[in-house]
Amino acid sequence: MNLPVEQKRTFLERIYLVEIVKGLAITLRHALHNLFKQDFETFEYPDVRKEMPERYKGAHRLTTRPDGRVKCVACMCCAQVCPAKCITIEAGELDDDPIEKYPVEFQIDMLRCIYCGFCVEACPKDAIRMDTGIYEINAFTRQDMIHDKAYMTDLMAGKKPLAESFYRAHQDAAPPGYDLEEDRVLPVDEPRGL
Amino acid sequence: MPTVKIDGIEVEVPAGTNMIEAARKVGIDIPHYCYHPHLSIAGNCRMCLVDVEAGGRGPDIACNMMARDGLAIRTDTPQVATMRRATMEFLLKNHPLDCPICDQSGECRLQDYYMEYGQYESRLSDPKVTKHKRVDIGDHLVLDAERCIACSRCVRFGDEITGTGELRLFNRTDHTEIGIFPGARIQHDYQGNLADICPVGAITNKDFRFTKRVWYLKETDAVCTECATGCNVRVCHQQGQVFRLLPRRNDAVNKSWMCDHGRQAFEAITGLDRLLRARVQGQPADLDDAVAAAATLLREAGGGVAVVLGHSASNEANWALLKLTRDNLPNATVYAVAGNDPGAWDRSDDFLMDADKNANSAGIAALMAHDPAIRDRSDLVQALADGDVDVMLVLGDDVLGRLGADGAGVRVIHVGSFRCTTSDAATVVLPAAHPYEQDATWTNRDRRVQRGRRAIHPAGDSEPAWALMERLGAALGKAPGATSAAAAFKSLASSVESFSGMTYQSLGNGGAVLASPPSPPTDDEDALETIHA
Amino acid sequence: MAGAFPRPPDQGHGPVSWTDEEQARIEEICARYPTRKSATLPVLWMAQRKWGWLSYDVMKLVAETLGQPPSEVYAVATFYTMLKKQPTGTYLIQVCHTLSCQLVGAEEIIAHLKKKLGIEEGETTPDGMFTLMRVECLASCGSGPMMQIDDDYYEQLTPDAIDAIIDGLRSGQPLPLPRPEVNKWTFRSLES
Amino acid sequence: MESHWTEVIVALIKCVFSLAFVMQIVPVLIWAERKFSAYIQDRPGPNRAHIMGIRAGGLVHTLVDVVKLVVKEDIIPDHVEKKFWFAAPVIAMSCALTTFTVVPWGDRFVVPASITAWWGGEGPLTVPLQVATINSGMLFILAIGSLSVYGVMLAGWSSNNKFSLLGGLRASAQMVSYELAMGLSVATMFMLYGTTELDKVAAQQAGPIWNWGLFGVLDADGFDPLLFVGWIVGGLAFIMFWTSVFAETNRMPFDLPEGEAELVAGYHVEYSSLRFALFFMAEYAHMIVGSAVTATLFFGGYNIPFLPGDSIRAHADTIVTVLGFGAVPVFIAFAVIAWNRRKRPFYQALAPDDIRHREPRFFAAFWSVLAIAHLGLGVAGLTGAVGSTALGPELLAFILQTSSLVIKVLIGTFFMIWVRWTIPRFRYDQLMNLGWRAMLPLALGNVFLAGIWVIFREAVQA
Repeated sequence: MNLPVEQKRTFLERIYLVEIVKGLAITLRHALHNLFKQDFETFEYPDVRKEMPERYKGAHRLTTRPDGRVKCVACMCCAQVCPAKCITIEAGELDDDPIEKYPVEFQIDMLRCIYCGFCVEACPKDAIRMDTGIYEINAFTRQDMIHDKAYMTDLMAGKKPLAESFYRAHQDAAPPGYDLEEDRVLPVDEPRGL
Repeated sequence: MPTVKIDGIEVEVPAGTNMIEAARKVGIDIPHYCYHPHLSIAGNCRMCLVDVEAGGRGPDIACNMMARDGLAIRTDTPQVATMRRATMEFLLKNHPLDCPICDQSGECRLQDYYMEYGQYESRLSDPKVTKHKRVDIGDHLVLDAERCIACSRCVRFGDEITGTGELRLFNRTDHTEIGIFPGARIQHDYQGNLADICPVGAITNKDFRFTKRVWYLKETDAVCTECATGCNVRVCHQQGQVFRLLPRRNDAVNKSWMCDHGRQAFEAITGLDRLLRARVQGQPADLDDAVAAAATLLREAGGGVAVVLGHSASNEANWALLKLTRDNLPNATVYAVAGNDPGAWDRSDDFLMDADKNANSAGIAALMAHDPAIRDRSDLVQALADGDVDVMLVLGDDVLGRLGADGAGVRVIHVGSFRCTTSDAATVVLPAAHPYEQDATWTNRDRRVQRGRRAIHPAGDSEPAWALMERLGAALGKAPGATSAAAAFKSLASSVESFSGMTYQSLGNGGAVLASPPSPPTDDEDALETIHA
Repeated sequence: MAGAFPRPPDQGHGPVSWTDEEQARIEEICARYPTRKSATLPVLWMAQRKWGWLSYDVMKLVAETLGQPPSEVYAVATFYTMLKKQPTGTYLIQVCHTLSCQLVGAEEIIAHLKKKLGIEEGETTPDGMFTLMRVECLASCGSGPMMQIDDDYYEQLTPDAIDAIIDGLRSGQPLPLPRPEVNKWTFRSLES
Repeated sequence: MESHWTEVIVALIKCVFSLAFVMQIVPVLIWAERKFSAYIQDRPGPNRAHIMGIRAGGLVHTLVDVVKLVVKEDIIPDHVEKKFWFAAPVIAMSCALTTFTVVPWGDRFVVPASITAWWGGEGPLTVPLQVATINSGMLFILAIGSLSVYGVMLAGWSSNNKFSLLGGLRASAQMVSYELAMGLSVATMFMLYGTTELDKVAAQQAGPIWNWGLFGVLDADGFDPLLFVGWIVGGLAFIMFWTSVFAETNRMPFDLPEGEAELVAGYHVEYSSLRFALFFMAEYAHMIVGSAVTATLFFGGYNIPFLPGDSIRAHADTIVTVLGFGAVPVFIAFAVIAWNRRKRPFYQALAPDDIRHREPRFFAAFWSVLAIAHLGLGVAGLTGAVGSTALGPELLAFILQTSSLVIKVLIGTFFMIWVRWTIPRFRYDQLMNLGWRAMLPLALGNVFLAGIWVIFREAVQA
């Protein structure tokens, strides 16, 4: 067992006074510098806001297809992987779409969310993202802290889907049948016999 | 019996056993799609290719390789792994990446084997072939032809089990797709099985579609009580809510199948007709108060007391009721009223759907053999007509409905799970648990005593019927004295000769046939272990 | 929920039935096989000869005749490309474009046919005479480029030969078949 | 005629003044503490609250805090010992304020006969600028200062909470320990001054700076016959006293009674709202009074070095002229700085219609007005408008001497704040070691040394 070793101190150190003055000098230097220079690293939020880095995990949003419907197909991968179990999805069925499953309701309890981003990682459809850069996630009631499908769809609705920007930059990488405008792979006309 | 060698392990199997079943016996799983133990062998998926060491030639499919002496196969060679990977790649070539919306994911053989043997790097450069998606092919089924791997299990089910043959593989080569004749629909009563046997998500069950991801579900072994067949089922539930029923393999009862009616029976658990609260004089009451009221009724009955056993209630409940009556109500007469409840499901056939919709008719018959004093339906009709009955204690069945009686002048105590004519006319109603909410046994039409396990907690104030009998007995003076379903069954087995020697342990998952038959016993040697196909 | 199994556009034939003669012929065919199911193909050929193509009504009739589920007949019909599930022109022209024919000019033949008939592949001429299709190998690799009109092979084609054949068919005076010994092995022989 | 009513009224006025004196400095201190600590820690500090766009460098926050503390719910826990629990903050606050009654903030204020005539007074009325002129002044301070431990102790005990109780225990032990060193260093100063009356103590330090108690109360010529022994005695007494003041006020590095890390908030953990505010203000009041007493004992009290009260009165006009004209360029510089602040990135980032854009203009105007006012003051001094009246010199002396004390107090409290954000908290055993094993012997030795010095000084003077 290592016992703490009593530090050897000189007499000047032992009467504290000199050391105290040294410390006071340091703090005063900082104070005076800041008093005259006023060059703090602190942002004067909310008047001056920090531009969040691109990969900052902010509030969740649901991405949409060009027709405005959410990309989410209610596969529950995010709900499954979520360590805080804060995602609730109710699945529903669409009659008029080859992608027939969609979330009737998609809720994230932001009070439980730990912003790990696993849901984004798990999503096979790129339907949920945390790229909004929104860090002010607050409300006056617990109910309001539950973000629902409508809220998360409207959030940053104008942002371009990642796939589109990526494939615009790398035309060759797009899978066969990928339609830039639709941002998904379209079914190819099936060749059939008579 | 021939002896075969699988991965160096020798095993003796009956002639005619294929290598998949033989391997299963020694704990080796040979992946397969098209093979199903209760369907003919097609051998078209090629997933079960194994190396033949001796007694054969080259790689061969295990499903169609019958046991013969000197046969030795290996499933662990690199070649087998290569074959499996190649087969998977071939099967997945046109398979859509639908897993996020596919209800099969989580119990999909494609997913499972892909994770084990898959070619993870796609070599596909051409667009996939598109086929019909989301086709309504029956009242309970949805077809997604793109997901089909053409194993033809469903085709064989239609040909061999139901004999209706609606499903076929149309077109050819990579345009092959499963389908039914345009404009037709599948209409038989065993549609759910098609969704079950489909190893991928091509055929899914409309009723279960999108309600829950399967990996959230817990499974409990139970017995269907919708008719006298007593199909073995698995109750899939989460957090006290049942989401679907699946058949459980029992070769002596239902093989791997069950009917669509039984499959939907769990909906009644939360249905509007469910009795959740005790009632006295039509008013909701505390369970203890209702039991006390029932006891008072029985004790102070002016005329005769008629106790009616329940054909749909469990063995334990019926025995508890009989014991309770004999112990506390010496003047009561015990009746058993056969027949179906009015309004009961009326379909039947010679396969699984029995015309007798009571789950425990054979159990009642056994009790009647044990206690000759139990009177039958006509005696009760007579007693009612004579006005000899003042108080009637009814377990489970809608006795008034069965007799077409209005119950005037009779004060009825009804112990049941569902609202019916009897419960409407009853002075006291005690809510009983649904079969899936309790541990209990039922005796099916083949006199097989089968055990169901509790999947979820009893809803509302309801309790298992045997427990209600305990309460009632305690209120009357002498309780039957069982503290658990197992104890109730033990009491039954020790008293009734045909049940003798049975315990919950010995029943296992396959059940056991009653001894001392009025009718010849069926072959119970193959009360099989319940490995799902 | 989507509708029933999708049905391609099909006017159908309405109620159809066999004549007694044909019925007898079918029984005769069935007698050749151990099961009636085996007669599916010959009976389908008969039906195609009689009604020109196989509508759902016809396939149902075949299924009834043979005591099979209609899906079985449909499965067989969809398996064979020779069995027509859609109405075509009077003459169905199928041009092989597989390797051997391709190397000796199948594409030129197809282009010429399109120009000659004024239609694209898969289309029928407005007068309902010809339907043009591109198909895979028809097993006449030694004598390409070739095409099949209905059941008959026309081989070693040139644009001039095509003009002659088409004009001949149009005028109602078909040219004699170039190789009768090949063309006789068709399902016509089954019926006669 | 001098009536008793006059004395009562004058005493009341003095009471109110002394109360206001302390209470006005408290919010400034709170602001200074926040802003200074922020600057020490490289952050801007409070800067959000504003009144009509004027944030005054965060001063408004203090006002907002007062409002907040007043309107917040006053939570009275069920488990507290109600009587003592209610009394504790009152005791703490009143002890802190009472101490100030014996501190003089000026030599005297002569109300001219022309004014006393208003209520029928005869001749000029000389008012000592001290609430209570008691001959045991310094002992009074020690007595009341000792009483203040009751506030903390009662709060800690009556809260019926382990944290509070531990805090209260620590506080009482700590205060008792440092009371000794404090008392001994005060005793040293008694010996040097030869009196316990603080007004006389302050008067003794008038004139040159070496008359300050810090230098050991030299003889009239400022001569130290024992070669700096007086400095040693005075300096040691000052360090002892000042350290004890830290401990008595429970400030860093002696704030063990509050020790957030282990005691949450110590003795006042159960208090909220205005009751908490009382404790909070009591701490600052303690700081102010501690600094004022230190200033009076060691730094000449209200005296301006080299400028005794009588000199002020004699040269009133000159002083006004110099101060008035001297302040003008300073205020103009302030105005320019304030005006230039509108170019800061913060104001650039604000929305154009933001109300806070008026801030630089407001302060530029404010300093300009002050500059003009002082220009007027200088002109008044030039024309001799101050010295020619009877009240003018008296007022000037009063203002300057009080300001002198205020500045000394502010320097003291500022130093306390500065220390708080520099030095970490002592461990409890270190605290006790320092009190009993270092300071107590040192203080005793200092008393001995002072005795020698006083005898020697008297011998020399005799």
